[in-house]
Amino acid sequence: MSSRYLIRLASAALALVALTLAAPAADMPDPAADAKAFRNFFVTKFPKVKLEDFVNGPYSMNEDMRRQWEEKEQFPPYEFSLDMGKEMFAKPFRNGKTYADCFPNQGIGIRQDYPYFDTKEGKVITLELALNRCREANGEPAFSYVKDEMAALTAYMAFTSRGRPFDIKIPDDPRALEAYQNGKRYFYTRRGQLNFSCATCHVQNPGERMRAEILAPALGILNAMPIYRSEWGGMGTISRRFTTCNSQIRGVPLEPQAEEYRDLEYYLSYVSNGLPIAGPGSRP
Amino acid sequence: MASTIRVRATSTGEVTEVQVLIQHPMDSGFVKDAKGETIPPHFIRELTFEHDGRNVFVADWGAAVSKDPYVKFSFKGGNKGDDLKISWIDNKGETDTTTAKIQ
Amino acid sequence: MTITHSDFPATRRLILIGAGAIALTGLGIMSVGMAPALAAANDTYPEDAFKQKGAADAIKSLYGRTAEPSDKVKLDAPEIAENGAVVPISVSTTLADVTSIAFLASENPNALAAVYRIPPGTLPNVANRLKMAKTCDVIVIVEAGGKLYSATKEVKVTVGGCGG
Amino acid sequence: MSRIRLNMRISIPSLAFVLAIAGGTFALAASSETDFKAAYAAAEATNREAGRLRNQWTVTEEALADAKKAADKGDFDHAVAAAKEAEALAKASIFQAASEKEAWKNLEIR
Repeated sequence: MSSRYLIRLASAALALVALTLAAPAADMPDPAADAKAFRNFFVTKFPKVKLEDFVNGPYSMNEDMRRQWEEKEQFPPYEFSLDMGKEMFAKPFRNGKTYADCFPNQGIGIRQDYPYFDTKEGKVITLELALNRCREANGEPAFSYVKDEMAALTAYMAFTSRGRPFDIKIPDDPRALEAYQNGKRYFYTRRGQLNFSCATCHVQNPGERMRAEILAPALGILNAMPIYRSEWGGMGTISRRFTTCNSQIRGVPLEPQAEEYRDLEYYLSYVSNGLPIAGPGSRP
Repeated sequence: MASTIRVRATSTGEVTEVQVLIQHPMDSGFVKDAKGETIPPHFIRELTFEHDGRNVFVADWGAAVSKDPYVKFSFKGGNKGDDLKISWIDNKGETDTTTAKIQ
Repeated sequence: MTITHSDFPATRRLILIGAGAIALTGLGIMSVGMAPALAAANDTYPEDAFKQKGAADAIKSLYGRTAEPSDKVKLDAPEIAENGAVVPISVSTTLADVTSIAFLASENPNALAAVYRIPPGTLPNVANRLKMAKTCDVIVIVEAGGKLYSATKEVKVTVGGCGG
Repeated sequence: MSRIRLNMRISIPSLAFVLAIAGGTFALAASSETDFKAAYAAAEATNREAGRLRNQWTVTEEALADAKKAADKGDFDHAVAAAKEAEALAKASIFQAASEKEAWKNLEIR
C-alpha cells in the first residue's frame, strides 16, 4: 500500500474538522446589513486601500505587482478581446437584429445592473445568461460560457459601463432573498478536498500568496470581470473564474451558470454595490 | 479586426512615442499542449517601424517575447498626421503590415 | 499558394510575401535576405545569437565581445514577476550614440530574448514584455559608440513562463 | 472585528479514525475481479450521492479512474485499493456537505 493513499486519506479527514464548530442560530437574512459589514471588514483589514481600488484585486495591495500592472495597462492584453467584443456586438444576427435589441439602453452602460432577479421567472439572470438567451431568441446557437466569445462580449459591455457603481437590487420577493441567501451560503461553504470555501481565500487571506498567486479580496472581485489572465494566456468570464476556483480546491465544478453560481454572482455583486465597474481587467 | 497590429503613436512635436501590441501566439517551442505534444515554435522574428522612408526602429525577436507582444520606443521628429508603417514577419513566413497616423 | 494555421482567427488578414521562397526552403528557415523590405540595410536577423543557450555565448555571438557594467544603463524590472509569461522590462540610458539594445534572461532555454536596432534619431529607451522560465538575471546590453555596456537585475519568477 | 476563524488544523482523533478504516484494505489478500467490481460499484454509488449533494471531489474521480485503469490491466490489488480510496473520499465529501449545512455560518462576516 503506497504512502500516497495514506496521505490522501489523511487529507480527507480535514472535512471532519468542521464538526467541532457550533453553528450560530439561524436568523433572517439582512442583505443591507451584510453588505455594510462586508465592506467594513475589508476597509478595516486594509486601511490603506481606497474603497474604489478594491476592484483592482491583488494590485490594490502589492506595490511591485501594481507597477507591473500599470505598465501592462498602457496597452492592456485584453485589447484584442475588447475589439472583438465590440465588433461582435454590432454585427447583426442572421435575422437582422442585434444584441442591442435585447437589452435596456441598447446594451450600453448597463453592466452594473447585472445580475438581476427576474420576478417573473423567479431566478437570477446574469449578463452571460442574458447574452445567450438573446442569441437563442434570435435563432443563434448559445456560446460556451467559459470561452473567448462570451468573454469578448462581456468585456465590451463592461467597458461601456466602466466607472458606474454596481447597482444590484433585491426586489421585494421572498425568492429573491432566498437566491441571495443561497449565494451567500455557497460563498462561505467549504468544499473540495482542500476544504476551502470562497471565503477561505478571498476573505481570510487576500493579499497573501497562495502557492504563486496573490489572492484578490472578495470585495469588488467581480467588478473587473471578464479578465485576461497571464496564467490562462487569454480571457476568462465569471463562469470560467468560478469553475476553475472549484477545481483548484479539488472540487468538481458545477455546470457554468448553474443556479448556485448565478446566486453566488448575485450575492457577490450585491455586497460590492457602490464599487465601480472596472472590466475588462487583467490579472497574473 | 483587419490587422493584428494595434498602434498608438503620439507626437509632442519634437518626439514621437510609439507603442504597439500585436496579436500573435509567440509559441516558444518549449510548451506542450493538453495531449502532451510539443507546440512547435511560432514567433515573430522581425518587426520594423518605418517613418518618412526610413526605419526608425527594428526589433529582432526570439521566442522569449511574450504572447501578444508589446513594445514601446520613441524617435525624434514625426508630426501629427504623418504615416508610420509597421510590419512583422514570423518564423513561418507569415507577415502583417499596417500604416498608422501619428496623433 | 495559401498557408493556414488553425490557431489563428480566420478574420486575420495574412499577407504572404516571398511565398515562392517558402515553397523552396520550407517553413521556418526562410532567410531574411529574401524579404529585403523587412531587413535593416546594415543588419540582419541574428539567427545564431538566438540559438545560444547561455547569456555569455549569446552576447559573444551577437557582438563578438563582452560588455562592462554601467550605471548609465537603467534597467527597470519587477522584483517578483507576477507571472513569468508576461514580465514587463524596460531600459533607458544616458549613453550617447546608442546603436542597439539587447535583452537576455540568463536561465531561459535560449538566453537572448530581443535585440532592438536603434538608428540615429531614435531615443535609447525601450519597454517590452518578456517570458521568463524561472528566477534568474535579466541582462540588458547597450551598444553605444562601438562599446558594450550592461545592467543586470535578478527577477524572481514563481510561475514560470514556459509552462503554458 | 470579525468572527472569522481559520479551521485548517487537522483533528487528530478523526484522522486516526479514517486511517483505521483504510487499514482494513491493507490486510487484504490478493483481490479478485469480483472484489474490484463490488468495491468499484460501492465507490461509484457513494460518489453519485455526493453528486446529488452537489459536492463531488475531483480526487474521487481520479481515484475511480485509477481503479478502472488498474482493473483493465488485471492489477486487482491496486484496483480494489483505489476503489476503496475513492469510496473513502466520496464519503468524506458527503460528510463535508452535511457538516457545512450549518458550519458555513461560522465563516460569515457579520
